[in-house]
Formats: sequence, C-alpha cells, structure tokens
Amino acid sequence: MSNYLNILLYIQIGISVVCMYRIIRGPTIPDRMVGADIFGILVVGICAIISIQTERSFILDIGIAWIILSFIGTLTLAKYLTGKKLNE
Amino acid sequence: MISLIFITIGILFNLLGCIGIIRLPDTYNRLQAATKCVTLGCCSILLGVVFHFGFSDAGTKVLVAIPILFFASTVGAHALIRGTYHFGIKLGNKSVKDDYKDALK
Amino acid sequence: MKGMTLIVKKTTQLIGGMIFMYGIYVVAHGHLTPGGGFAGGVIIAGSFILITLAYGDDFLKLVGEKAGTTMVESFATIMVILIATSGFLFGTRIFFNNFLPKGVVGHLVSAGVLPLYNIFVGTEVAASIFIIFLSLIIFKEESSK
Amino acid sequence: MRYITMFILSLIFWLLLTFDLTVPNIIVGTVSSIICSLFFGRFFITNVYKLLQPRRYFWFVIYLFVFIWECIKANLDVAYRVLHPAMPIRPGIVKVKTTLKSDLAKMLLANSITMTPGTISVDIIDDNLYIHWIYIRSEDPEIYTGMITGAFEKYIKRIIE
Repeated sequence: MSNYLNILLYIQIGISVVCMYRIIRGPTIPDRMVGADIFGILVVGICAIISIQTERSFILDIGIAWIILSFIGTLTLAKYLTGKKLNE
Repeated sequence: MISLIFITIGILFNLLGCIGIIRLPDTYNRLQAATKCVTLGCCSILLGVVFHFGFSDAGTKVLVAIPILFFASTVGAHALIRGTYHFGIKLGNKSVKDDYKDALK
Repeated sequence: MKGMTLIVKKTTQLIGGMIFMYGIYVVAHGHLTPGGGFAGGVIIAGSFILITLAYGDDFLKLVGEKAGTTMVESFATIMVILIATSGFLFGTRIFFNNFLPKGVVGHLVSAGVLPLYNIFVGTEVAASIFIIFLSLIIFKEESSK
Repeated sequence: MRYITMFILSLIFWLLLTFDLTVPNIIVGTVSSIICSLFFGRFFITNVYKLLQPRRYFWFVIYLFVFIWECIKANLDVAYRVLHPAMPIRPGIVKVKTTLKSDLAKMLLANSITMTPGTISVDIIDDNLYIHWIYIRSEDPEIYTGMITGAFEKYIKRIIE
C-alpha cells in the first residue's frame, strides 16, 4: 500500500514537472500563464497525497493556502493581460 | 482501499490534462483540456483523502477545500481566456467561427 | 463597467469572506501548525486585493483606504513593541519575556504571549502588503495622466 | 439581514475548518466572524431570504448529480480528442442567448458551462454568453443553444429564481 502510494506521488510530481515545460518553452505570454495556473492546481494534489502518507492533517493547510494565493495571482495576471487600467 | 481507487482515477485524469497541455496546438484549446481534466483530477484526489480520514478534522477541512478549488479553477480559466483574447492572440487556423469579434465593436 | 466581468464579481461576493476567515484561522493557530503571523497576513491581504481587483473603486475609495491602512499598520507595530517591552514589568529584564501562563500543549489558548505576537504581526503584514498594492496602483494611474 | 447571514455562514465555515467544540474555540470563532461580517457584509449577495426555502436545496442536490455526470462526460470527451492521433478539433467562439435574469444565476450557469464537454465561457454581455467551443457540431443557433445550456438552465431556474 505504501509502495503504491509512493509510485502515485512520483507520477504526480512528474506531471507537475512536465507542466513546467509549458512555462519555460511557451511561445507567447498567455501560454506561460496557462502553465502557471495549472501548476498551482496540481500542487494541491501533491499536498493531499503527502498528507495521507504521513498521517498529518496540517499539510492540507499548505495546500489550501497555495490554491488561494494561486487564484489571486491568476486574476492579477489576467487583469494585466486585458491591458486596461483598474477603473475601465 | 476505496481512497486508493479515487486517487488513481484522479492521477489518470491529471495525466490526460498534461498530455493535452503539451499536444494541442493553440492557447485556447490548451486551456480547454487543462482546466477540465486537472480540476476533476484534483477534486477526485481530495475525495480520496476524505474517504481515508473519515469524519475528522482533516476530513472536514478537505470538504471545505473542494468548493474553493472548484470556483478558483473555473473563474481563473474564464479570466485567463478573456485576457488572452484582449491581448491580441488570434484564434488558431483550424477555427471556423468568431462571434465575439463583432461584440467588441 | 468598472472592474472585471460579472462572473468574477459574483464569485468574489461568495468567496471573499471565506478567504478572510481562512487567513484568520492561519493566524490564530499559528502556534500549533505551520504558518503563523506572516502567512496568515498575506492571505488576509489577498482577500482585500481580490475585492479591489474585481470591483475597481466601487467599494473601497483608493486614496482614503491608503490613509486608513497606514494608521492600522502603525498601530500594529506599536502594539508589538509594547508587548515585547512589557516583559520588563514582570521579574527579570528580558526582551520578549513570556510572562503569561503557558497552558497545555496543543490547546488553542496556550503558549503565553505567542498568540498575541501572531495576531499583531498578522495585522501589520496584511496592512503593509495591501498598502504596497495600493501604492503601485495609484502610482500607475497618476503617471499615465 | 445580509450581515446576519454572513455571520452565520462564516461561523459554520470556522467550525468546519477547526472541528472542535470547546469554549475558547467558539469564542474566537464568534469574534472573528463579527469582524468578517463587518468587513465583507456589504459585498454579500442580496435576496438572502431565498436561503430559507427548503425546496431549493432539494433541486440543488439533483443539480449536483446532473453536474457530476456532465463533468465525467466532459473528461472522457477531452481524453478522446487528446489521445486521437489526428486530433479532431474544430474550434470557434459562438454566441448563446440565455433566459436567466438574476446575476447569481448567470454566474452559476457560466461556471457550469466551463466544466461541460468542450466549452469555456469567455464573456457575458447583457443576456448573451460568448462561448469558446472546441468542436462546433452545428451552425444553427437554435440547435447549439439547446446543446450547451439545455442541461442546466431549468435546474438553475428552479434553484435561484
């Protein structure tokens, strides 16, 4: 059971690393932002699996904080992409 | 045991989303594949955690996390796709229709 | 139309309070779990930044908010210094003296004065990060005129 | 009225998050809920008396099952398009007219559309939703309006309006 969970954890970390490919390589600016957004969601999965492995519940706190900050960052970047000022 | 099944399903969906983000040709289509698959995958992993911990402090915490994750990912995708259009990225060359261009004038 | 689209505005109405409560949770449990004053303060500032992004200056008047936030930040800093020096009154002369009863490990009210430090450091960090954001916005709007 | 609803919801959120019922925890939760409702009460939704009608919760549970089914279908659809060697995509942005009136209902409809097969909502202008679709199945506005919003609109109308 523990071995199987280890394999799943490594697969999930591998998926996040492949997501970094789109951040580094992406031809345009919005492509990099898509990569960053998806990376922020995938980290929650990593935190959840680690919390099962170690039987500690506080690792989930880190995941929730991460998703909130990632959401605010995505909205800010989208606001920048729209190219308007705050009150338009 | 039932939590392992949920986590496996979730990681399978995450893998599909990841393949989509690499293979598809256009920013809009990449966002399509990535948002749906990754959101459902991570919700499934969190459900697995709920079944593992049962009704305890960790379980209810995860139940709180699921709606936040859902709203964050869908609204983030909506804001990103609108920003991408306003930034000036054209739709891909396979696309057939564009009604939004008329609405902006 | 000010701010972002209707979808973002309505979701902000539903989720903004939740984010604020989560920040308070991280601050209040700072001596039991990872996190504490700084991380919770960043999340609290994030909820205000979210509202400013979504609504423009419909609800928060930007220049007025800047003055109010500066006052909150200064107040929190003074309170941290006061608590740190108030240990002088009890016994030996130690800076950051922990003079309150310690309580039981793992309970919410324990660890002496550490929760008070956490609360005021959280307030201070939230106010200063929000003020950095407001200053950048006001600077951009004034420089583009 | 809005402030009271905000207070109750944040107290429930606090109790779910901490999961213990000792007296100091409840006191801290009450104080922070009061602060939260002072700051965020004016941003909260109007018409909160609709939360007291039980039949809306019944329709909400049915809506959840429909929504999860559509979600799984969406993922299988995306999986088919991604894994197919020729990648059968035919993307474009279409305009859909909705009959829902209140703003909250429009938001819920747009968020649901984002999770259904092959569609992401791009913008809302008055009554029109602009939707990016990965495979446009027909050119007729009547048919694709039914295909996109038909599954959700009647439930959302019963839940919110």
